Amino acid sequence: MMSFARYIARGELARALDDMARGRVTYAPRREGDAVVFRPRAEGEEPLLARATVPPKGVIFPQSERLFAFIREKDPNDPGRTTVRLDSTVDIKPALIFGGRPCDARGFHIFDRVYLNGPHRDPYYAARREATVVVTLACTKAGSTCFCHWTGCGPADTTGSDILLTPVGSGNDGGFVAVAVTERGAAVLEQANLPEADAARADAAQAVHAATRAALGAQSPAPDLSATPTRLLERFGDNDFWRDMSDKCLSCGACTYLCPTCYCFNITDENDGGDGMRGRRLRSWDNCMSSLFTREASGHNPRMGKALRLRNRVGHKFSYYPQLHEGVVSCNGCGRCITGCPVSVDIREMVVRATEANEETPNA
Amino acid sequence: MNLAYYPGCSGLGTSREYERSTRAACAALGVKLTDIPDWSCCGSTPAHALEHALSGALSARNLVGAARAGCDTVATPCPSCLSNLKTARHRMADDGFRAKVGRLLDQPADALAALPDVQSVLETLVTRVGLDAIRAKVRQPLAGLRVAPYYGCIMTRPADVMRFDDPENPTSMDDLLTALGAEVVPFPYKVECCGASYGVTRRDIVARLSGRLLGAARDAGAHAVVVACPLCQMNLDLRQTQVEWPGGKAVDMPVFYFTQLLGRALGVPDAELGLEQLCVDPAIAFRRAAQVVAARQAEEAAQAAKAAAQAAAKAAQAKQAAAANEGGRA
Amino acid sequence: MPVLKGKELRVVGFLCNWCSYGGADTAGVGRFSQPTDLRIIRVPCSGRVDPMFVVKALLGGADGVLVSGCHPRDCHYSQGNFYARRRLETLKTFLPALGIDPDRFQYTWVSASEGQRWKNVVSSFVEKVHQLGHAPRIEEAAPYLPLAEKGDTPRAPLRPPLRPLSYPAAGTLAASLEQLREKIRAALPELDCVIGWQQGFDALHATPLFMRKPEDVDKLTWGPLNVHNLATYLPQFKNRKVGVVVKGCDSRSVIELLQEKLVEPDNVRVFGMACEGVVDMTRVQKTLDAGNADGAMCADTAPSSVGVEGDNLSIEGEAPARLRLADVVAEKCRTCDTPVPLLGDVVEGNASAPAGPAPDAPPSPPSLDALDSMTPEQRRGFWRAQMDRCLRCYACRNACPMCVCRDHCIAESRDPHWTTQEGNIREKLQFQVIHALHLAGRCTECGECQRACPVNIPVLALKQWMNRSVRTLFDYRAGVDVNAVPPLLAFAVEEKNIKEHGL
Amino acid sequence: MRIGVFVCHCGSNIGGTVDVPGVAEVARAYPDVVFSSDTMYACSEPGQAAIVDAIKEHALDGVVVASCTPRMHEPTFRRTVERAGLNRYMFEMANIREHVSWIGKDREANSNKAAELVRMAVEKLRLNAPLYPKSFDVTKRVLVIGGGVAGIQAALDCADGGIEVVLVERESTIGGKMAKLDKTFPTVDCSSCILGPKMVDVSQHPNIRLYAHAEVEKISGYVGNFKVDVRRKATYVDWELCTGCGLCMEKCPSKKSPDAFNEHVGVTTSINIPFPQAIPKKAIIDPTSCRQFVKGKCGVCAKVCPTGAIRYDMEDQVVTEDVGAIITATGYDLFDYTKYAEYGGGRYPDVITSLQYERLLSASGPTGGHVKRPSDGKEPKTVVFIQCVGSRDRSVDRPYCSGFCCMYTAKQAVLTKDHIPDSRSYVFYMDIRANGKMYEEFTRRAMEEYGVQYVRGRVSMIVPQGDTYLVRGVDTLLGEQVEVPADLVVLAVGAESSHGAPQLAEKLRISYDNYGFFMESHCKLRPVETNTAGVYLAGACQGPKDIPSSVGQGSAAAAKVLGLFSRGRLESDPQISQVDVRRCVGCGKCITTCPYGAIEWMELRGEMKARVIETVCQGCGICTVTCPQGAIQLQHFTDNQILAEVNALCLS
Repeated sequence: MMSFARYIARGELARALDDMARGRVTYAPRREGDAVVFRPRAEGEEPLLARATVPPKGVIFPQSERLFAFIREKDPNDPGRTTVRLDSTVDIKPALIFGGRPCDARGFHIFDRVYLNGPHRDPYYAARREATVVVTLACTKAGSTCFCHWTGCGPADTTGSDILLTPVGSGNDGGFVAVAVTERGAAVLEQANLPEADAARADAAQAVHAATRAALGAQSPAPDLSATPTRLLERFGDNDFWRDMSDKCLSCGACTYLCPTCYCFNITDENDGGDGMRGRRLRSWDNCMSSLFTREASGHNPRMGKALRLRNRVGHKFSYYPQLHEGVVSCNGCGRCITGCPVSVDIREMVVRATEANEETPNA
Repeated sequence: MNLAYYPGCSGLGTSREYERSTRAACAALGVKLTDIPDWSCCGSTPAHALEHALSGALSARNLVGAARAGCDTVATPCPSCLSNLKTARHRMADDGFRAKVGRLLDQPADALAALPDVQSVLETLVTRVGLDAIRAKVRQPLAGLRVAPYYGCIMTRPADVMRFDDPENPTSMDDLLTALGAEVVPFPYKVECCGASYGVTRRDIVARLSGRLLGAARDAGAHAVVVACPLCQMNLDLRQTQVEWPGGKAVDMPVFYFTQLLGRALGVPDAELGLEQLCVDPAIAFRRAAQVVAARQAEEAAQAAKAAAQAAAKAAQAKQAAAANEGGRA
Repeated sequence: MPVLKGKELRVVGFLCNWCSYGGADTAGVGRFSQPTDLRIIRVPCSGRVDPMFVVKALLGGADGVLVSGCHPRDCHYSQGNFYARRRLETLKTFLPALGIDPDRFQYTWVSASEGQRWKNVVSSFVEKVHQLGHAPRIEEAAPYLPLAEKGDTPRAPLRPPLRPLSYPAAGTLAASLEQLREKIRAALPELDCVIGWQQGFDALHATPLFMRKPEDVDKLTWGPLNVHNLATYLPQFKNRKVGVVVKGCDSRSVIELLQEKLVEPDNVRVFGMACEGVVDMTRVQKTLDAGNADGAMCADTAPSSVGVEGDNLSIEGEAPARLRLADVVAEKCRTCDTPVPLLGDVVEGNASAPAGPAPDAPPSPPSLDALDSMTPEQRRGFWRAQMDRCLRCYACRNACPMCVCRDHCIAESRDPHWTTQEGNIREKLQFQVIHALHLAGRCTECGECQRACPVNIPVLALKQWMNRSVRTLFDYRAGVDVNAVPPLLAFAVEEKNIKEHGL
Repeated sequence: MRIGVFVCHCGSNIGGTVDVPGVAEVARAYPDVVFSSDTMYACSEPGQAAIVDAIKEHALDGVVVASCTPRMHEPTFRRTVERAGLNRYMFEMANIREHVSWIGKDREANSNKAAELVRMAVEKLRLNAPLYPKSFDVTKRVLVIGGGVAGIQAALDCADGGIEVVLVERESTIGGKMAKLDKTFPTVDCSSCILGPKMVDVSQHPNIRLYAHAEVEKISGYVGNFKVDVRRKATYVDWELCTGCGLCMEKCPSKKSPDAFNEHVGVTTSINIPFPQAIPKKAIIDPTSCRQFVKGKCGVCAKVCPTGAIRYDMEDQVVTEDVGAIITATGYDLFDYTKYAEYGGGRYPDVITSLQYERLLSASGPTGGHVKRPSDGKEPKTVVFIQCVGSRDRSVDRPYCSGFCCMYTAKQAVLTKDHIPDSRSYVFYMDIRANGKMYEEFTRRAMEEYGVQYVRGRVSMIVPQGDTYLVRGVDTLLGEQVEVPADLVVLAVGAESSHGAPQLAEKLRISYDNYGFFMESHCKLRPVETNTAGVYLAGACQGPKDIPSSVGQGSAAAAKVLGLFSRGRLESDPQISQVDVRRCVGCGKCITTCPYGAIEWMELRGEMKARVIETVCQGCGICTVTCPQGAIQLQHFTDNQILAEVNALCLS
C-alpha cells in the first residue's frame, strides 16, 4: 500500500479530525470527573490528548450489547401455541476512534485473531470493527507502569491502527505527523486535505519514537520472555507460588475491564417488561477474576480461589494465547491493570517471577 | 427562658387589684415579667364564638409579639385570656388556620417556629417558682385562715387544650394556699360555674349558682373564697348582696384573688395588693382567722394550765403520800 | 404495560397480608371509593418488604410507592413492622441522595379494620403523587458534572483537618516503625501471616504485604502512602490465625467485623500505629499532573523516592514536587477522630492532638456537602454522569471490608435476580444503592470503595449520606463498639427519632 | 408453563364495573397463559368444576383466579386445584373485587387495573413452585393460663376429653372474678353455687395439674411442642401439708392485711385463705404485712399449725412443662375509677365500685351480706348507680363498651331492693345494652317490678352534703339537670385488660390491641384462635365478656385443642424460609432478627451456615430482607417472585 505522511499543525487538529470523521461518530478522550474516558466527540471540539483511564475497546466491543430481541407470538386460535421470532438487527454506525495509544490499538489486533480470524467469525464484532477507523497517538513519555516494549508492542506500534499520529515540536510550533497504516486510513486521512509532512518532520517523528523507546528501556529493560509460555505451564500446579502472587488480589474485575485485550463475555437473557412477551439476549463483558466466570451449573467451580483465577489471567495472556496465536502475547503492556488495581497487583512482577522462579529450580 | 406577661384588659379596669397584686407578688418572688410590647385584646369578646379566625388573629398577634420580644412562654392572670390564647395556639397547629390567620396579620407567625407556650400565672408560680421556694419566702403565714379555693370553670377546661392540673379536681391553688399557711377546706365546687356570663341577662341563674358556691364555702367553714379569675371575683364579691344564700343572706364572705393572699403572706404591704378595692370587707376573714388563732391559743393555754394543774396535783399527792409515809413511820 | 394515559400514574403498593391488605379489603367491602392508580403487591409482612423493592420500582418507572403494615405492636409476626419501620425510614432518608423525591415513597400502618383509614391513605398518597406528576427518570436527567472542565469531582473547598496532620521526623518514625516490626516478629510464629504494607510498583505507591517469614517484616512501611484498609482481607482467613496492621480508621473495620462475628477474636491479632493521615492518590496525581504543561500526555511518571516529614510530602525523581499533606490528604482524614487504633497492639507514636475541642457532631465531609448543595435534578444528573463510566468491575465492593458476600453478591446473581447485565445507568446505580443499603449502620466510611474505583466514581458520598441518616435516626456510629448491635438488626418499640408520617 | 386464567363476574359485584370478558380476553395474550375465560361465580360448585375441567382438558399446571380477596377464597381455590391434581401452591389470585370493582366506578380504569392485576398474578405464578408440608409429633398436653370461669371451663373440657391439662393461676385460688360475685344475671342464682362445683371438679380431676399462685415465666417452642417455665411463687405454707383448717387465720395477730379478695372492703389476716370455697383451700402468707416478715418476730401461725406447714423461708420455684397447645384465659381487671375526679377520685368513702358492692351483697363478704356504708356502717336508703365509668368514654381512653355493666347494675339494683326493701335505687345510664337471652326482660323487671329509677344521662359530679352525697347529672329524656341525694353511690366500672397482659402476649408471641386485649385471628370466623398456631383465647382476655360468653369460649378453645390433638401428627405450613447453603456466608444476621428463634447454626463441611427449623418458622420473611446475599428465601414470596410483580408494573 502506498505509504505517505501528512502534517497536522496543533491548531488544525480539531478541523482535521472533523474532516477525517465525516460521516462517522468520533470517539475521543474526555474528562469525566476524575477519569478520562472515550466519549462521542462533538464537531469542532478540541480533543484531549491525555491517555484515557479506560481503553477504547468498548467502542467496538461494548460493555453490554443486545445480540437480538426475542418476541413470543401466540397463535390467535390457540393461545397454547407460541412461536418465537428473533430480531437481530443491529444498528452499527461508522465510527472513528481518536486518541488511543498504540497499546490500545494493538488490543483490536488481539480481538481480531479471536473474533475475525478464528474458527468462528463474530458478526457483531466484525461489523463494528469494519465500520471503525482507529486513529492512534504515538507515545512521547514512559509512564511508570508502561511496559509495552516487553510484549512486542511499543510506543509507536501501528498494529491495529489505521492512522498513527506522532506529536512533534512543542507549543505553537507543535503538530502531528500523521501516517496512514492501512488503505482505509489513507482514504480517511485524504479527506482532511492536509499538507504532506516534510522530511524534517518525518525525521522528528522517528526521533520521538526512538526517544520514547529509549526511555522505556531505561525505565525497565525488557526481559526475555521467550520461555515464559512453557514456564507458566510448568508453574501451573505450584499453588504456593500462585497464593503468594494473589495474596493481595481482591478478585475484582478492574484489571480485565481496563485491559485492551481482554475479550471475554457473558450471555444473559432478560425480559423487557411491557406485555411480558418480549425479551432480549445480552452479551456483556465478563472477567476471569470473578468466581462466577467458571462456576458450573452444578455449583462446582474448577477455579475456586482467587489464586487459580489470577493464574488464569497471567497464564492466558502470556502462555495459552501465544501458544494458539503464533507466539503473540495477549498483553500490550499498557500497565492499566497495575495503575487501576486497588491494591497494585503487578502483572510484570508475576510474569518475571514465574519465568525466573523456574530458572532457579529448573527440574523441580 | 423569658417570661412574657399578658395582663388582659380587665387588669386595667375591673380587676386592677388582681393586676397589682400579681405584679407585687411576682416581684416579691423574683419572677421577672416582660410586658408584651403593644399588646392588644386577646379576642375573648363574644365574637370569638362566631369567627374563630378573627379571634385567633388577635391572640396570635399577642403571641407573635411575645416571641419577637424573645419570650418562649406567656403568662396571664386571666383565665379567659388564658383560654383564648391557648385555644388560638392550639388551632394554629393546623396549617390552614395558620394561613388564614396569617393573612389577617401584618406580622404573621413564623411558619417554622413554635408559638410561645401559654400558662396561667398560677401555673407559673406553682411550676416555675415551686411551692418549696414560695414556702421559704413566707414572712407572714396565713395562720388560722380557712379558705375555699375556687378555680372557676375554664381554667382547666377543655382538658386537652389547657393541659393543666386535674380538670375536675385541680389542687394547685390548694397546695399554694397550704404553703402560705392557710387551711384549705374541702370544697366540692372548685370548678363549677358561678354564672358570671349570665350576669346581665339572667340574674336569677347567677343568684342561684353563686349562692350555691358561697353557701358551700360557708358550710365547709371557710372564712373566705379564693379565686383566680376577674369575672368570678366580681361576680362573687360584687353580687354577694343579690345571691340566694342557702341559709339566709349575708355579706360576710370575702373573695380574694389568690395573688392578694400570696402577697400578704410574702409580706407585701396591703396597699400594693389592692385589698381596699374588695367589696366584702377582707377584714372579716382576717378577723375570723385571728379568732381561730386566739381560740386555738386559748385552748392550748387551757390545756397547758390543765396539764400544769394535773402535774401540780400529782406532785402534791406525792408529797402528801410521802408525808403520810413519813408520818406513819414517825 | 402502559399506564392509563392521562388518568393514572404508576403507583405500587406493598401491603402486609394480615393488616393492611385486610384494611384494603375492608375499604372495598365498605365501597369506599379510591383512586384507581394503586397496584397492590401482597406480602406476608411489612418486614418482608426489602427496601430494594422500593428502589427497584422507583428506578424502574414507578411514580410512587406505598408500603403499609400492621400498626406497631400489632404485627402478626410481632416484630416485622418494627424492623420494617427502621429499614423504610432509612430508605426514605436515603432517596434524596439519588435525587428521588422522598415524598414519592411513603410507608404507614393500617389495620384490617381500618377501611376508612385505608381509603384516606390511598387517596392522600395518590393525590400527592399526582401533585408531583410523572417521576423524572435518572437516565433522562441532563448530565451534571460540576467543575468537570477543571477535571475535578465536585468537592467543596478543602476543609482544614480536625487535627493538624504532622508526621514525626524520619528518625522518630523509623524508631516507632521498628517497635511495630518487633511486635510483629514476636507474634509471627503463631500466625498464618501478618498483613501490612510495603512499597509498590513505584515509590509513590504502597501495596499490601503479606508477611509470613521474619525477613518479610523488614519490608513493612509506615506513612501517608499506606492507603489500603487491610481489614478487607480478614474474613477470608476464617478459622486461621492472622495478624493485621491497622491505622486508626482501619481498626474500626476490624471492630465491625468482630461485632458481626465475621472474624473470630481469637483468630485475629491487630497491630497498629497512630496515623497522621494518608493521601488521596487521585488528588496527588492531579496535583502532579497540573504541573505537566503537555496536558498529561502520559499521566504516570515514576518518582524515585518519596519522603514525609511534618506536613510535607517530598517527591523526588524526574518530576520532583513538594506537596502539603493538608492539600492532598484523603477526605476521611480531614474529619478523622480516631487516629490511634481503637484496639490491638498499638505503638502510640506521637499522634498530634486535635486542633480544638471535639465538635458535637462529626463535621460533614466535603463530598457530602457537595451532594447536599445540589438540587434533586442536579443529583440525578450527577449520578447519571458519574455512573455512566462505571465498568461494573465491582472493585468498590471487593475493596469494601464490610462486603462479605463477595462471590454471592446479589449484584450478579440470577436468583435472586436484582440486576441485569445491561450496561445502563439504572443497573449500575442500582448496585450502588444495594451497597449503600447493605452498609447502613455497618459502614465505617473508610472510603475504600471510592479509592478502589479505577474510574474514580465518587461513590463514597452515598455511604456518607447513609451514615448521616443512620446517625440521625439511630444515634449510631459503626465500628466503635464490638458489642453493639447494628441498628438495622434491632428495633425499639418506641423509636426516639422516627416520627409517624401523616397520611 | 401452562397457565389457566379465570376471571369472575361475582354476579354484578365485579361485572358491574369491570369488563370481565375483556379482561379474560387480554389475559389470553399473557405469557404462558394457554386458557382464559370468564366465569359467573368462580367459587360456586359449577365455577370450581369448570376450573377442575379446564385443568384436565388443557393440561394446566398453574391457575390464576381473578375474583375477590385471597383472604376470603384462596383456601377454597387451593383445594380446587388440588382436586384436579395440582399442587395447591401453583395457584394465584388477583383481587379485582375489593381492590377494583368495589372502590371505583370508572369502567375503563377498572378493567385496565384488573387486567394488570391478573398480569402480576401470572408473572408471580410463573415462578411458583410446588411446596409440600412437613409433619411432626405433638405433645398432647395443654396449658391453660388463668383459672377464672373461662379457664376452668376450658380445663375441664380438655381434661374430660382425655388430655392432660396444666392450669396456671396467678392468685392463690381459682375462681376469678366470678367467685367474687354474689348472684348472676339474669337468673339471680347464686354465683358460688354454680361455680363452686366446677372449682371442686378442677381440684379433683385426675387429668388436671393446678398451679395456683403461679405465673408463666417463659414460653419457647411451637405448636405441638411448647416448653413452658412456670414460676410457683412462694406461699410460705407447704401446701402438701396444709389442710385448710383455718386455725392460723383465727390466731394470726396481724389482722389488718389488705383484703384483695374482698376488693379492699375491710381487712383480713396476714395468713389467710381468701374465702371458704377457695380451690385449692390452702393458706398463704402476705409477707408485706406479716409480722414475722415485717418485724422479724411472731411465728404464731407456725406454732398453731397442726401439720407444721408454715415455711417462712420458702422461695419461688420454677417448673418446666411440655405442652402442645396453650389456652389463654387471663380475664380482665377493673377500670381505675379514681381517674374520675368529678366522682370524688377515691376521696369519698361511700362512692364504691360495683365489685365492692358485690362483696357487700355477698353473704360470705365482709359484712355478711348486710349492705352497710363503708363510712359509717349505716344501711343506705338511697343508692345511686352510675354506669359507664371507664366505658364508652374517650376522655379516659376507654372508648369501648364493657358489655356486661348494664346487666350487673340491673342485678345489683334488684338485689338492693331485696336486701333493703324500703330503699330507692337510681341508675344513671347512657343506653341499656341488654342483648342476651332474657336480658332485656330482666332489666324491664328491675324497672317495673323493683321500681328502680332509670335516668338516661351522665352524672357530672358528686358533691358531699353532710353525710350524704348530692349526685348531679342530666336527664336527657327530660332535658333537665337532676340532682339526687344519695347515701351510697355505686360506680359500674368498666373492664380493662388484665394487668401484665401485654407482657404475656409478648411471651406468647400473640398480638394485642391498644387496650391490651389479645387479638383473635379473625374477628368473626376465628374468634378463639390467635395468629400464633397452637395458642387459643378464652374469655375476657380477648375483650370484655359476660359469664355465658366466657364459658362458651372456654369450651370453644377446648374444642380447638381437642381437634388439634385428634390428629396424630401436625403439618407445618411450607410457606417458610429456606437457606441456600451455597449462597449462605454464615454471618448470622438472620438468626439475630428472627422473632421466633426459628433459625439456628449448622455446620456444613467445617463452615457455619444458617438453617431454618421448619416447624418454628412462621413465614414472615424478615430474614429474607436481612440477608444481604439473598441466601435465605421465603418460599412462595421469594425475591424473584416479588420482583416479577414489580417488573410487570415497572420495567420499561
